[in-house]
Amino acid sequence: MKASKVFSLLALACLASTAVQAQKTAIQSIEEYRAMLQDGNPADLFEAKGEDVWKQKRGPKKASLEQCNLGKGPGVVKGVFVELPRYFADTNKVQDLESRLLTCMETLQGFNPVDIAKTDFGKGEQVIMTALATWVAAESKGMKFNLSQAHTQEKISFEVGKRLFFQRGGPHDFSCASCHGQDNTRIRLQDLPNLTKNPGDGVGFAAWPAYRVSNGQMWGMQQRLNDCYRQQRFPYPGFASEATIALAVYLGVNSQNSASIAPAIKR
Amino acid sequence: MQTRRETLKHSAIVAGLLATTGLFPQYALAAYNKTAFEAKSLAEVLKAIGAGAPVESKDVTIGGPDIAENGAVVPLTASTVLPGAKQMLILVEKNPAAMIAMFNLTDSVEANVATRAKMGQSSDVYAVVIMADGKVLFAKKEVKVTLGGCGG
Amino acid sequence: MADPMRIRAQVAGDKATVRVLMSHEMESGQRKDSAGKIVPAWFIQEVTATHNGKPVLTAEWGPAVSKNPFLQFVIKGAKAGDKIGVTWKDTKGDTRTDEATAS
Amino acid sequence: MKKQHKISLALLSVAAVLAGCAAVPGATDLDKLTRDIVKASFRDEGIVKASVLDTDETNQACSAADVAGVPLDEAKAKAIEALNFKSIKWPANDQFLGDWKEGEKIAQSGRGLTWTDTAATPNGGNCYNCHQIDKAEISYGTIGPSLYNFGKLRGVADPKSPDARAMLEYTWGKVWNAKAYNACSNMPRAGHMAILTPAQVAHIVALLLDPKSPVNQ
Repeated sequence: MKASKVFSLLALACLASTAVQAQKTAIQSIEEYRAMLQDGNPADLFEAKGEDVWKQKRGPKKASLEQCNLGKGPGVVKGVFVELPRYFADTNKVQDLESRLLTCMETLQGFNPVDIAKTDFGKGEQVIMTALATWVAAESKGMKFNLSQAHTQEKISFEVGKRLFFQRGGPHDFSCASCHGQDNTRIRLQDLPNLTKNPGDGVGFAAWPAYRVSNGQMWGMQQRLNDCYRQQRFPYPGFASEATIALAVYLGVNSQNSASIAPAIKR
Repeated sequence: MQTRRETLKHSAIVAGLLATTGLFPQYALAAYNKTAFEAKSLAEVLKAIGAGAPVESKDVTIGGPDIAENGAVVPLTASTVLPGAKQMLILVEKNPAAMIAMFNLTDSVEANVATRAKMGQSSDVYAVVIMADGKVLFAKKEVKVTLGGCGG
Repeated sequence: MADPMRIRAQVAGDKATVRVLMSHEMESGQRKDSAGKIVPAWFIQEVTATHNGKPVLTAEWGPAVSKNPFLQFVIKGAKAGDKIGVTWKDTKGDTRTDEATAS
Repeated sequence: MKKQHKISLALLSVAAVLAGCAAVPGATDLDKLTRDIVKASFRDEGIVKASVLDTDETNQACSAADVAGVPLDEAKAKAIEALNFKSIKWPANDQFLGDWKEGEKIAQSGRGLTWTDTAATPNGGNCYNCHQIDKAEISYGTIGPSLYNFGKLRGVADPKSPDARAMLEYTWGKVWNAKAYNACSNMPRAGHMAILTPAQVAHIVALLLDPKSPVNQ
């Protein structure tokens, strides 16, 4: 009894001097934890499903997506992810991966894009959408981002995306920049990339789609942005809406020359 | 390197084979030990599977993170260097039910298995090895579970 | 029907390290849905692994194995080209078998 | 539904006109286009109304400064701070100090006001997301400065003493409306925007200033 009291007094005395060290150790431990999860990323399951669904004849037109043009010509999948979002002449719009897949599901397979856009994440055709996005992204793993800014619409999207990134609002006055506007900060123990400039290989835009271990869900970039806005206490951004696509252009252009690690595994 | 497509094709064939030979049902476990998976402690689990008293051993290793960023997925490894391991258990002491998984080994596999567990809170985790001679050895370590980010 | 597993079997020397990912909700029976109702337990209970058709490992799992489960084990006396099979069965009686070739 | 369709058509034609130009439009047009896109892209969900984006002068000025990459000029910053300071509601009957134990719970919680929360969800302060507070909590953010020893470092031995009055008022004011002291602070205006009730703000003030609070150990 006495001994333990002495010990706890000693422990208290030591606490102040060791606290800094303990904090560092906690961060190292979290790093170790993340490393342990790298081997065996459940995103593999969604990637396999996406490849399978790409080739399946589906929808009212009973067609596959094998002729889908994601920017490098019909059926080309490798390398498209790191050039999206980009301008497409046939729709006269700047589109990200998911909104472009939606266009292909409409034109090739006969699905109603409005219905799919309205479907909750993780339900019905949105499950297919996420699997497709996961597979398409995986086909560009290790490649460097290289978004075009040649078309006027692509430049406009970037400028709008930048304004959205810094837009403060909602009850908390948050903007994307509140958390992602400075170097070397964290929320709780999560490191926050500075997305106003190039955050580096496999960070931020270059990591999604990703498997979230906290809820066991696979998320595409649209869902990632949607949940950022939820936590910002913003209203709900429509799936494949112009706002989310413009924001993706801003993030993607900032990631120029960074290597994609998607699909990643995240907390 | 095998493609996914081939894996899928193989799976169908294997599933068919197993069905026709009746291999899987025949080999299926005698009965799922419901009592063991509802037990609240290491002692109760061992009682439910008819094992004796456990002894802490340096020859058994429990692998896992010191801190898990998220309790939903905690990678845990159980292994031993001793020959003659028959069963290996992975437990999380403070979960609603302590036992996560029970592995029945054969001579064809190493006494080294890994899986991932859900943890409701920080807790001691155990690797338990039941030897062919009935000895029950264990190792334990603490895993801290931290909170997530914003939005609760 | 459940989605396929992903099985990787890597040979080093005379051993094969097998890593398996399974597509499963692994509902613990502890979780509440948005309406506050308990979501009933639904999880993989039994796992069997085979090496060239011969069972080498079985496992019993509880509901606290993580969603989309990961399993790793090491087969002795394995070489490239060997067939590694895995079968699971869940609490609803659903089952799934997949196979990979060691490389 | 029909209305929404019309809006996006209108946007398309604006975009088409813009695309026809050789150059990207000027900042004023881009600001307008962004506002239109926000209107067309965000909708009500759960307890969150799209109107929460119709934000005040403070946010508008700070957002514009962020986009430009140039901080607000001093006069404008001072004016915004004065505007926010004027809006601070001081506690009734001088009840600045609540219970630090309750304050710790509020500081820990990040709940409330998202579209997955209900109106019944008690709002948290989100404090640990950005600040170190009690040293025992290792999971803290670093967007804001460490608040460990907040009262102690400021020489507050008894927060009810006249000596501590200025610090007591500052702490309340800062939690109530951070923009009263730093125009474009990243910190939410917890009292001003009704994220926290006056009673909750008092608990946070106690967490920071009470000599018995773990913050000041």
